[in-house]
Amino acid sequence: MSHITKEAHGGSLLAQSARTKKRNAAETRFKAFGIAAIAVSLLMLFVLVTTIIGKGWGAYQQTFITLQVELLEKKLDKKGNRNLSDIKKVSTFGYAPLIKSAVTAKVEELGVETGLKSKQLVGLLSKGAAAQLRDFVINNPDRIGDTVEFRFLASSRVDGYLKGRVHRESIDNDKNISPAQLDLVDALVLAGVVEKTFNIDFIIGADASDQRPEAAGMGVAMLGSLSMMMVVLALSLPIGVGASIYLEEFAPKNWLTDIIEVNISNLAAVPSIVFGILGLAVFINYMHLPMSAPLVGGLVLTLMTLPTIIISTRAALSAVPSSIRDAALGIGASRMQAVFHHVLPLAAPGILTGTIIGLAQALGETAPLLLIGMVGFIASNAPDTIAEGLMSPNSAMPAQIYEWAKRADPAFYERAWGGIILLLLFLVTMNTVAVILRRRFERRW
Amino acid sequence: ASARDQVQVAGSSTVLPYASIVAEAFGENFDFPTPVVESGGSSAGLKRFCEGVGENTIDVANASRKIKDKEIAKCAEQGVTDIIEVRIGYDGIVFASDIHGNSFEFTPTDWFLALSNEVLVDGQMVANSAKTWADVNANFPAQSIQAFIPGTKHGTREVFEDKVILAGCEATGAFDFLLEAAEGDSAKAKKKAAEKACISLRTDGRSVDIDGDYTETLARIESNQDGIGVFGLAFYENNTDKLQVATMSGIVPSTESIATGEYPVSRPLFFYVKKAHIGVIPGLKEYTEFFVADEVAGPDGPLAEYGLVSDPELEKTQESVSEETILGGAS
Amino acid sequence: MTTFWLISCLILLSTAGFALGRHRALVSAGGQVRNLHSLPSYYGTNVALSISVPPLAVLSVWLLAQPLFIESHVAAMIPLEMIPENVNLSLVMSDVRRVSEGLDIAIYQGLMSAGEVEILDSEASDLRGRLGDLGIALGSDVRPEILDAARRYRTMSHDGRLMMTIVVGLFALVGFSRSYGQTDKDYRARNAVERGGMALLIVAASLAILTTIGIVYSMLFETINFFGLHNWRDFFFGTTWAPNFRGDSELSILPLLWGTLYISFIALLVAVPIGLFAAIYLSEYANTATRSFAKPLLEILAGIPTIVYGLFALLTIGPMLVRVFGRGDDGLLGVEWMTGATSVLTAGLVMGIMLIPFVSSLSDDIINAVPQSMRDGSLGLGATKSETVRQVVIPAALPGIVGAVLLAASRAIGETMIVVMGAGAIANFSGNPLESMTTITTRIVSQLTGDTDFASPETLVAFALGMALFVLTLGLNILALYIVRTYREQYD
Amino acid sequence: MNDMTLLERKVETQDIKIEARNVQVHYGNTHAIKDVNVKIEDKTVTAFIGPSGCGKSTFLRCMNRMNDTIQACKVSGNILLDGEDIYDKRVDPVQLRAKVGMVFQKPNPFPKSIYDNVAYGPKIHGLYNTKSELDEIVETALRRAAIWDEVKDRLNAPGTGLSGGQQQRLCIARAVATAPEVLLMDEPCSALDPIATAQVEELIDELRQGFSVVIVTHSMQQAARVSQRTAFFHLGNLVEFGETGHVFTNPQDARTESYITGRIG
Amino acid sequence: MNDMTLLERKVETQDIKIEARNVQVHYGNTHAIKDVNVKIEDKTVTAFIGPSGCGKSTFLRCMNRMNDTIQACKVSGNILLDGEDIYDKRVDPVQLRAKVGMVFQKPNPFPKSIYDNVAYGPKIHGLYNTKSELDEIVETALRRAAIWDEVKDRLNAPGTGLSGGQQQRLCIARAVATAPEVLLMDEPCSALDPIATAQVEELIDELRQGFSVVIVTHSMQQAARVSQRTAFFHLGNLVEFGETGHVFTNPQDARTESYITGRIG
Ligand SMILES: Nc1ncnc2c1ncn2[C@@H]1O[C@H](COP(=O)(O)OP(=O)(O)OP(=O)(O)O)[C@@H](O)[C@H]1O
Ligand SMILES: Nc1ncnc2c1ncn2[C@@H]1O[C@H](COP(=O)(O)OP(=O)(O)OP(=O)(O)O)[C@@H](O)[C@H]1O
Ligand SMILES: [Mg+2]
Ligand SMILES: [Mg+2]
Repeated sequence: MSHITKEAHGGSLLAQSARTKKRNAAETRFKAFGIAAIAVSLLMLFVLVTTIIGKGWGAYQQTFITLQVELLEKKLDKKGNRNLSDIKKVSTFGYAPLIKSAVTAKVEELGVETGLKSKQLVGLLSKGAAAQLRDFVINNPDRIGDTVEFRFLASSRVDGYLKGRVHRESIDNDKNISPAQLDLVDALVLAGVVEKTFNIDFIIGADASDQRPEAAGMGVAMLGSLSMMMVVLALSLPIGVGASIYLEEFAPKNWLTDIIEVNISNLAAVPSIVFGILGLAVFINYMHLPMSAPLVGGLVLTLMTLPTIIISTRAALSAVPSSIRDAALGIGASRMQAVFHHVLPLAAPGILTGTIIGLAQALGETAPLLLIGMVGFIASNAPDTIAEGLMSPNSAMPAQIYEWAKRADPAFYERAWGGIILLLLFLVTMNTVAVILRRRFERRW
Repeated sequence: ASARDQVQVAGSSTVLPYASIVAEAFGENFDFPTPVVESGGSSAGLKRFCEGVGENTIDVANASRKIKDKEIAKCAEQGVTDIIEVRIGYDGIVFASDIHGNSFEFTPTDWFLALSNEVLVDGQMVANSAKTWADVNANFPAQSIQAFIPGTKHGTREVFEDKVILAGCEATGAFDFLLEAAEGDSAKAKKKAAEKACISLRTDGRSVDIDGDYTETLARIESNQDGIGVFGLAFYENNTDKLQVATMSGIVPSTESIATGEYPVSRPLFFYVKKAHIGVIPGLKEYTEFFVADEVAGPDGPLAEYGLVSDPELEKTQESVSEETILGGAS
Repeated sequence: MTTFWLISCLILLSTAGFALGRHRALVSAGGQVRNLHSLPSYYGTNVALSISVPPLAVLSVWLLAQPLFIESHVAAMIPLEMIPENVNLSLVMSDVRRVSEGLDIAIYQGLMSAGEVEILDSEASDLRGRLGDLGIALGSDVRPEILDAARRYRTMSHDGRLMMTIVVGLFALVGFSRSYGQTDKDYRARNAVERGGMALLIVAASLAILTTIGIVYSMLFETINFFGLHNWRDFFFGTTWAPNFRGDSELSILPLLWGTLYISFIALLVAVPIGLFAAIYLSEYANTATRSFAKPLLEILAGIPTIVYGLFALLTIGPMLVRVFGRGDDGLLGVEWMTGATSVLTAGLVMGIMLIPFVSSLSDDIINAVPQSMRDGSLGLGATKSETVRQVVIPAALPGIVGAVLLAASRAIGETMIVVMGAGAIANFSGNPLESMTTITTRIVSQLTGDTDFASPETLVAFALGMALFVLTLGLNILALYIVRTYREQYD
Repeated sequence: MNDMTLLERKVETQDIKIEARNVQVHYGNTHAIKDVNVKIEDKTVTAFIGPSGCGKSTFLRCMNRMNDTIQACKVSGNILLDGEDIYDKRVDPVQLRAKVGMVFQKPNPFPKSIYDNVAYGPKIHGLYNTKSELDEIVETALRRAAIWDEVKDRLNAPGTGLSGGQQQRLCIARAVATAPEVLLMDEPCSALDPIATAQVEELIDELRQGFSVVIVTHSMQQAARVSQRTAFFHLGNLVEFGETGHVFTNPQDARTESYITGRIG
Repeated sequence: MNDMTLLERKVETQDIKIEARNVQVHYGNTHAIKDVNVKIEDKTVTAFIGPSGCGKSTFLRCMNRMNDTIQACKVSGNILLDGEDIYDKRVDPVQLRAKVGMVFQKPNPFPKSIYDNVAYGPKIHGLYNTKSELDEIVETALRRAAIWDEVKDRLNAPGTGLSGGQQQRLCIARAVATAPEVLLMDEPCSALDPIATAQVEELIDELRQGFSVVIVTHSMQQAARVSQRTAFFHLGNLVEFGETGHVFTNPQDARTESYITGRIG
């Protein structure tokens, strides 16, 4: 190597040669790019998360009004025989007068001066108050005639006023609330009748109609999402990993496996709504599975998640050096054993990453749910059993958020963001398990 | 397979809020489970409605427009023949802008001149060059034109085109001019061509189609103070703190002015019931009747309170519901 | 016996079968595992599988077939005139099912005895009310014919279930005796079990094909309908996308396709470099602590609902871009290139952020899996870390990285909410990234969820778009496979 | 090296354990093994020698079908183990490899603990009944591979954290622990010091009592020391095959001679 | 082996190239190198010998800071290259490694073509101006590593598809092509046949004219043949270090003696 002389790398170690300087500059740049990439991503995450928390925090507090309601027998049980079916005949509309008088009584009792009509007084309460009363009466018919203390939800405007969302300046045209009502609210707050507390119902409750944003909760939809995620996890992980193992480790390289391979990567590019079309056509119309059921949602999302898991699992499997397989085969392990004992554990981080990303996508997806009837107003009760959770109509967290975000009352907007916080918490919980598992499997060789 | 026991509703997202209010009250007052009301648009709802008769199909389709004859035919093809049509009321469509901005008093002509692709100038159709509202109407402030109108998927778009743009087109005389110039074999074809030319809107970004919902339109106006958007009356009434409404031909939109027909831009809302499911799906009949009951859909009911323009002919609807009158006459 | 119990029994039996098979194998080998062909657990598994798999298959077929059989039988009982005109028989049958279920529950709760049910008179006993109290809501009063049918339905299902239990039990028994009989030290149990496992793997892999068939099945007919109503030339070669309620719309895929490619391209332009650099930094430079918190954090980006990204595009990024590229003299650049907040760039940027973890996390795993000896080899020659990464590690990890990028690209093509809010809804043929455009997927969603007539081309076009996109991406994937193949051949 | 000892050593083999007939191996276009016929006897140590790249490893891998895993590799001809064609469709390569164990040229321990590395074979072949039996198997194997003392305190440390020579011995221990009938060893002592080499050679000699061993080596001395038969490969051809003593002292082929005499040290 | 030749060989080195002072290396709890002091002279071949696992590779990797990549590995003490501490904060390990090249114990070709494997070093160090110059560098390096004839027709084939010994020589060629001042070779001939070994030894001798070479070997003969200085490691200690002739003929330490005399063949 006559032409290559010592000078090629000559000089002191402490002094960097010009070329080294240049290369180190490139190195620094490269590293800086990496840091910048992470910083940008984390910054975006930070901005998004702070926005979400800032906008959604309000949903976790709710305003309540405590009132004493006299359960008038002549209104609720005209015949006085406590016959349940007769009591049931009184609809929520029939309970409105009781509430009206309870509010009026309260205002009088406190001695607050207000020129409000009783209809406007009732406007401070949620429209769900009557239903709450009726429920109580039907469950406790013997209390008819008593005066019972109730904690009613305040209407969304009152709630918004206490949370600073509704201002006096901005309600000029608002027919749902008036300055006089706000004055009354101020007085009631002073009297301790109106108070803002932590809102557990938002986390465990069911959806409410457009007129009652204050009553809407995420709980049932959360169970719907949970059921779907269980289906997705139970199906897509084994199927996805199984398919990947077959394709990567066993499949003969022929046209058939080529077709499967192309198919899978193609399925990844299929818009999610198409999976909804598929779900409607195949699972509901053809297989007669129930509509709006998390089971069907889970199946559709499974199909949607599979390509993600398969692609990442295959990448992870093919990254395992073949010397590991050779070592196992060389001492008489079968290929199946080599894969399951040695290759799969080494590929586990990649598989888990695919699962994390696939499930994140499935958890946040609404479009396919639209077509199988899981988006809309599905205010069912929390299911009692797992089977019911899978089969009876339910919504899902993203669908609920999507619905709320569309609704007219701004109070729903706050709830939509509050729901997003819950969704992210759900996601983080789900991911934590996978992330911990992944860290245990990570190693370099 | 165990049997379905709740009413299953799907369709228009404009009707959804009303349907959900009814469903909620229905669930509270009856022993039947709360009906499931899905959104997804009138088209998807009716399509699923027409998928066939049976438990795995929906019972009720909400629609923000009348069912089309073609759709009825398609339904019949798949065995869905006896359909009960229920008109629940009217949806008012309003124009609103940022509350802190300028206020407007529109006429259809203004909108046509602002958004149409071509306008009539000196007996010639020329490309629309209006940049500010002042260019359209000297009474308006020189606020840059930025309209957020419903995308072509929305039923509202059709109403907007028919009752505003087309009306404006006719008022400016552009329609007659286009009719003259139109090619076509029949008068009908000519009219169609002229209408089409009238309603073709400019694509230079002054008019923005909104495919999402009113919340998106609102968000756009919040991020662009010049914007003027198209909203449903109910939505506007819930957001009066952010929006100011414009008058149309001098009329302020409200449930009253729409009910009397003074305010021109509105449309009826419907739902359709499969008669075959009545008596089989528990609660279907009750739900239908409850929906149009006075205490629900009447002028003092919760629906009107929320923003539905109550149907003056509600009584007739109630009658046809209780008698299960099907579309196309014979019961 | 309910299905649940039957399955539980099968599981119990298989567990016992496992133990028995294992034991027998060991005995046949004289207690010495080494004399066996396979490990004892394989013998056990073989027996357990033979006990459980065929009966489970029979069970599921039976469960599907029995209702069909019974229904057709019971349906024959219902007089034709009972079925109102145009009412589907299946609706009547669901009523029958509901009543029968109610009777079952009534008997189960002890409200009626089985004998009472047999003599029940529908008119006299207010069955609707009584069942209603049990939580079985009926649409109308129970007619005698329906009650008869329901009774019949009930007894038949009970008999059916009994028979099913017997048959399933028989299968389990046969499976057991066969596999147990086979169990011997020379029996190749591992091969048998692995064949079974392999069959499962193949089934898993072929699910992809089934899904594709399902997609084609669910979209093909409507697509054909669409082409019956709309000129295919306009669809494929037209230049305008302008759906219209009045019909007579121009529905061309080209501007949508252009928007799809353009927006996806910009999204990838953001996601791939950022994701890749993030992955490289995490796997090559960052210490374990940084890595173990940064990576999961980045993954949250993939889980934020797209509606948030949409609003982010609309309210933050869009106005920001307008401040830079729009507003004429008020803007930062003093140019008037952008009118509204919606543009290809807005959507692309935001979508890119969402896609970062797709690239970063997967690539990080793959890069991390490159053997350390490769890095050592390069570092030992005096390469810097970045040179090592660029020239040795990345090429070695390339197949996996390509997979990650393809996944991100796929996601970009399928995204709706961000495009709707960030890029607008107007189909536009333009090279300017500051203009609004729209994508195929968003049009599919919006035409499908709109208010147009469902039998009109304006709605059906959604299916045609879906099919076209499907075929298109299929073509692209075949191309990608081909390229990867030829490229790979140079190395292995 | 004393040539005398070689000649004197008695070759006591009888049965043919493995017979290769007209074996050809191609890697894509490379013709790596050209028409090789060879008979490996039972209870014998056979050495494969030859210049680097001549096809020793390739041929070795044919004998337990490890080449199946290399896509580009095509094998033709027959290889019989105890008279049965191992490339027959009915042959289960897994069973074959359990009988014909292998130590690879590049040490490839599993990324698991040292203990698990060795215990893996016995586990999948069911070679033990109790945990203590397994412990014993592991210990014996590690002892035989002359690495026990170095690792006995760190059996739970990962096998990949060992030095090169330790890894090599670990792989030998792993192969020995499965008790194969034939053991194929591809340069098992390349990273070992003389003492460890001697111990491994002792092991090989010990194994020969019951089994056949095929060893690839670059050290002529080692071949001469441990093997009874020697095969000399050159450019894919089997040039010479015979009793070790004869091959070394009296090579028939000029290429063999020049290779052997070209030896150093 | 003739001991005379060893004694006769003149050691013509003068400068100290590398000096290690009190070097200690820990892998977690394992104390792999214990207080080693050693001076590597310029234009000299130094051989490291010692039983497997005694720390030869570890110490070798310290000399160009390759241990930096092993998380668990902690180095203390000083190593001076031309009088400068290579563990100094200001030292750029990249520049260091360009000066102090390394051939690893396990051949680790890049999954690139053979040509690219060798051209990699010259490329990153910018050792050529034209493509033909690069071709020449590659060819020379491959020739010097005695592998040119075997690969000249398949320069574009992947380096990972070579036989074990070929890979090893490829790695030597790769290291030589970057023209380091010091070349650390960890058992560079372990997978080579005697002829190839001789060629590599020739190369080492040639390199010595300009540079220092440190070679780890298990073959006492090889150490004696190529080195001027020999260091004997045992259980992490540097037991003996001196002129090769002296170490082999007149070891000071009992352990050295027993290791050397325990040698075989
Ligand atoms: N990465 C590691 N982690 C933990 N211990 C290690 C690691 N690498 C080496 N060791 C231990 O350090 C000691 C010295 O190892 P080293 O590789 O230096 O030995 P060596 O002299 O090169 O042996 P050989 O001749 O077998 O290659 C050994 O006991 C080894 O087990
Ligand atoms: N995977 C492969 N792909 C292509 N060619 C290969 C492959 N493996 C080996 N070869 C080639 O086949 C020939 C024989 O290789 P083999 O590994 O059998 O040699 P060897 O005798 O073991 O040499 P060494 O002593 O160097 O290990 C060589 O020319 C080699 O380059
Ligand atoms: Mg070899
Ligand atoms: Mg070493």
